[in-house]
Amino acid sequence: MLIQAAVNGVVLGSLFALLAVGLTLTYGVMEVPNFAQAGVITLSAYAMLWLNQTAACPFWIAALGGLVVGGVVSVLTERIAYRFVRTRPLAAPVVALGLLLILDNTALILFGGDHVSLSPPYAGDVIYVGSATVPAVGVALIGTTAVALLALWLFLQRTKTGRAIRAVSQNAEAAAILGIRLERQYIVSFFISGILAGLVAFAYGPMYAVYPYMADAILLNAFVVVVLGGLGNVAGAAVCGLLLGLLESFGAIYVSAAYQNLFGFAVLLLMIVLRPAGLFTNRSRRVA
Amino acid sequence: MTEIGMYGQQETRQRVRPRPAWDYLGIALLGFGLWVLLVESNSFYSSVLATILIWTIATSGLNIIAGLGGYPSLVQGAFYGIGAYGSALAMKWGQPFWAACIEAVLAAGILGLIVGLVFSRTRGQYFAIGTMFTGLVVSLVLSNWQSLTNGLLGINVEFGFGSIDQLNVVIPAAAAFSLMLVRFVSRRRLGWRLLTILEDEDLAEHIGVPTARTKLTGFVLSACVGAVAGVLIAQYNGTISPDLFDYYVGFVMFVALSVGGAGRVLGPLLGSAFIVGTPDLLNLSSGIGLLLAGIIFVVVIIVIPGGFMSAIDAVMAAASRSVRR
Amino acid sequence: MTEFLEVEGASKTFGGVRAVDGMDIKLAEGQICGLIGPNGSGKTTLLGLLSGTYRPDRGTIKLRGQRLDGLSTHRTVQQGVARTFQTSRLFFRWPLGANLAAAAAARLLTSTGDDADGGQEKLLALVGLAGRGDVVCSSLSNAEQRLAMLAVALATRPHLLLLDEPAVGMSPAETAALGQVIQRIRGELGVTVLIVEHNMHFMMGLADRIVAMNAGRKLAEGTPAEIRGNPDVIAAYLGS
Amino acid sequence: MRRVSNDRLTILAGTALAAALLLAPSTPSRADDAKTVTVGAILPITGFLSTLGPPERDAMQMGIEDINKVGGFEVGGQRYTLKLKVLDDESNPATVGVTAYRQLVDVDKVPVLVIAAGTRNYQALFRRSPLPVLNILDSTYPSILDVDKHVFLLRSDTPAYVPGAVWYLKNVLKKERIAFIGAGADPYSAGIETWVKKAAEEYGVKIVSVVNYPLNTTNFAPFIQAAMAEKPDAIYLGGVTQEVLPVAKQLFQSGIRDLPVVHNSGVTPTQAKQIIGDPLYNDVMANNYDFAGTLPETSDNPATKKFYKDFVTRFNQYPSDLTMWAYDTPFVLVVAMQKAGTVTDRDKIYQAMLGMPVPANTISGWIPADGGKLFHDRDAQTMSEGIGWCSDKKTIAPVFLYFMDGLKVTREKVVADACKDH
Repeated sequence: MLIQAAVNGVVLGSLFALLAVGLTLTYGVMEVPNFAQAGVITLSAYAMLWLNQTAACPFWIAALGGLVVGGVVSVLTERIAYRFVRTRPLAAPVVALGLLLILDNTALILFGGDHVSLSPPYAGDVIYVGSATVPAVGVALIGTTAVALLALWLFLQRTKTGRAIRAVSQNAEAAAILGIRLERQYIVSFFISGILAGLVAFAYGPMYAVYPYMADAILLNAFVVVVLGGLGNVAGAAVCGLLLGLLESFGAIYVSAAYQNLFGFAVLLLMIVLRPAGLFTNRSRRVA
Repeated sequence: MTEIGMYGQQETRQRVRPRPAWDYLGIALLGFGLWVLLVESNSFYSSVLATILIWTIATSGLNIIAGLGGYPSLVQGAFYGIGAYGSALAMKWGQPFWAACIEAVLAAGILGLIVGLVFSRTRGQYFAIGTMFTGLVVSLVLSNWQSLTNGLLGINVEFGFGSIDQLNVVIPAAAAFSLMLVRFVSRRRLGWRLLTILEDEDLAEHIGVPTARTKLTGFVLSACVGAVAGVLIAQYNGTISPDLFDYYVGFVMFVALSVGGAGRVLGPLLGSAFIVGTPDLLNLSSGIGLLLAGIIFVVVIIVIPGGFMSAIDAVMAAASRSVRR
Repeated sequence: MTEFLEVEGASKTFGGVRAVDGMDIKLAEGQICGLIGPNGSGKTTLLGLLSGTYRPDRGTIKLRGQRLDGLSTHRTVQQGVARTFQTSRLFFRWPLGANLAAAAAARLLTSTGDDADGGQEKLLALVGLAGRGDVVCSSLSNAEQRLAMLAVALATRPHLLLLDEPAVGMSPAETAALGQVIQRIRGELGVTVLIVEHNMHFMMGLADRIVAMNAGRKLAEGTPAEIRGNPDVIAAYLGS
Repeated sequence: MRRVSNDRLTILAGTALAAALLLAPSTPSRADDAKTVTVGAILPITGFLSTLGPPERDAMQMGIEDINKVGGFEVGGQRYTLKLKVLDDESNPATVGVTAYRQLVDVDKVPVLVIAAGTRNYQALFRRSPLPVLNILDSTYPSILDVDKHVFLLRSDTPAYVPGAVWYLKNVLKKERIAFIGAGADPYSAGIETWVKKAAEEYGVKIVSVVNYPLNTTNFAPFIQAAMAEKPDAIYLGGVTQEVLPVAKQLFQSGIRDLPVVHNSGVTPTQAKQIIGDPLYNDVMANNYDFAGTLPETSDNPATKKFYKDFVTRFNQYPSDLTMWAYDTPFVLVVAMQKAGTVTDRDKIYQAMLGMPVPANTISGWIPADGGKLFHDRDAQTMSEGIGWCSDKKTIAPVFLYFMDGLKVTREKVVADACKDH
């Protein structure tokens, strides 16, 4: 039972890490709690579904199409709404939830409310880890997250744009003074966050089903990770994502499955009270 | 330049001398007018109006801590839910109706006290996120505590009033009273202190305002008024389920307040009428209804941060200027 | 007879840095005392301890025999301590009159708004802002905003007034005017004033006593003349 | 300059705006056309019960069209035709359903209300404005019939089909150790769980584990593992299609492929393909057994066979048992109104319904109660059927027919090779 719980935890943890990293990017750069990310995931998943079933593209092409849609929709949210509340941190969370309302219900109107399954070719396979079993879609999720985290880390450390984004998230004014064009960094970071949302759709879609509010619950869980990991701290988010996944899966098996995501929220509430700036924060960002 | 208003509204807000009590008369007249509307129109429109009025009460409660105090609480939906479930369960366990109401409001007040204490040190965005997750935890407990709340199926509520007509009087009266309460609080010491906290909490502390105690009082008051709305929705619908008090509801109430005009007496009424009324009146499916609400909300928050009431102010100020010229 | 203000062994550390390290200060009622020292000597932190903005890690602060060191900020204000800030802080969206009304009523039981005894006009005249009550603070000039902060602090009817670099960004003429305002505050209201300030010329002409600090400790104390000639103070300022 | 105090003007403007906002769209409520009787129905068109609402709406529409085709029906010397008005409760009776109830019952004044889920949520409203209520879906335990005396159930209640599934597991599939997985908070699943336990006790089958997961769970791995820890030889899944299929899929994905998976959700091949996904659904459904009402396709009544063909051609959806009950609903209403001699007096129609016979051209194959009455104490009953899966034809086929008399299985018939002649 122990291995199974650990395996479940790694799968769940990878999901949270992948989600949290996307959120952290936008939170770090623009101090925006980007709840609308759940809507981006939903629309990206529906794009994959439409390409795969209606337009009958092979699964991998459909997946790529979904990633691009995710990126574009995410940039759109910044261009039409977040841009205007950059100087108003109090308005940001409510605008984010407003955007979530818009994106989720657009999906509901365009594609209807039915649960439809996104099935990759490996949907039915199983991998055995000792006595524990892992569905192939779970392994795909772990793989996707590993690749995404590595790519993101390389991008942020090695490339010029990556360093510019990190500079902006450290101190936007200083970065501007150094000649970094802020607008461009906001667009790039939202585009990347949109790609990450597409990856979540690609990896999480097949596990349950695609429906308009599919990502709301897991996004709220992931938000716990964003706060735990320290706002704007990518490494922190990845590690905490894994930790929360393990905590929830062990909690589910050994304590009570009904209140599985309650453990995460309890930890979050504790965090906000005790250390408003998070565990791993590299600077105590005083949120207005 | 720090953000000087809660939503960055730049316009100045005149602190005028307190006026005689005709404000309350105006609101009482408004309440009477709404009662006539409630009783006269056919049952579908009166059910929409009743929901609007009950939402006005809950949003008016929120107006105390969010409108006056500038604290963006997204947990009002949970207090609303505790009022409903508290009164329904108390009656199920044999309490008389009026006792059940008081117990429900007290329970919400106590939760408000706890949440207020827990979040006393957090501000702004963290307060919003913290209260949102608190609302999430409460809605999770409501839908999963199978033995107590019967889970997602919800529970039926005994009718505590003498008759439907009695309830139809209480709802608009309570709505008018909740608007008056905000006007009353805004001109008492509690209101002033909340307003100083809205403007600049640190400075308020340094001129002697006991900010922690003031915020807590405002929060508990908001919770109790929210619970009153909960009791009424339970009585009106006759049945309640966790979906009525989903964490989302706290956010939509905050939307209604912001759209209507936070800190303004009529803000909750206008906001609720708009956010709750429009989808029902145009009987849109909740998908399109919520989409519309989302779009309008984002536009209003960006274009007129002060909400409708500040727009009305601007229009009237312009009108009075042009009249005099 | 108990001293007006007695501070013994006051200390405060921020994240490992010992900003104030065992300071002792005594102030007599009605005195104007200057607090000088190079940047980072702990002047502002000490002011913060007196005003209740921070709580001291160790040491005691007594005002007219009342212990202040354990109190929260607003309770310290209620004991009659008021302060201004380096950057001007007002309720910018409100008119100045409303700021004063809020300050006056914050700790009293009555509701505010009605300026019963015309105190506001007297206060505004005292600080040189007569008739500016209806102006919204955001449209006051920089110097006027600094004077407005002074008026707001006085509106809480303090016994001890703490000024945090009040003359920053003021022209020589405005600085001189400020000096007179402070004299009048001490003279007409009998308020004891402690000023943290760099402008030595301003302080020399104004303060009855001066305390010099360096690295969180008291370097020297005495009349302006004594301090001006004190070698340690000069060394600390010019850097040894 | 003394600005006009804006608060007084704002209050007046606010009042005017609020009044205008509420009065403007008040269209006069539509008086009913004397010749048409509205059949009002609250069905779950969207939300997690969305696999059940649409087929019921479509089948009811077909029933109404067949009645109107022959000139409608005659009551008290006046000819009437029927018109269907369906409101979507979005699988959320307590909030959206309540509003729909008021619209149909108070505003449109329908003589009889047809509902699917949420009977308990309308209890207070039944008392305020009582009328006969026909439920065409909601079989739970404790039964909805005790919610209010005006409620009729136009389908067999849970005890009429669940025990047959356990009997089949023991006597046909020779299984002894059942693991039950279901959503505790869902009354349909809770009802099934109760009767599975009762039947297991009666037939000497062991329930090795009962696992309840919270509603809108998406990751069932921990629950599946908890159930499998007891080494069951059969899995029983409680709940409707939208709950059962994801669990069946994740069972398959966790490598559990040889145990029979039994449920009572009335799944159609099209729904299985959509929810589980193509081509996986054919493998997942292979050892799937669905015990519910009889299927139109397998009925030997010619009218039912015709209904099956018409439904498939018109909606290209596979009609399950609930479509037959929905098709019969207008026929039941017509006979009730004719017997009561009124289309408006709700109480007379209610009394007529209590004693009414089985209407002539219904297709569900109602088994009459004593005296030829349709309702056995307000519950109309049909034969029940066990349905298996034919992997080669990727569709469903009947494997077992039965009728429950208490806990005794009667008129049982095991279909030897179901997929052959299908």
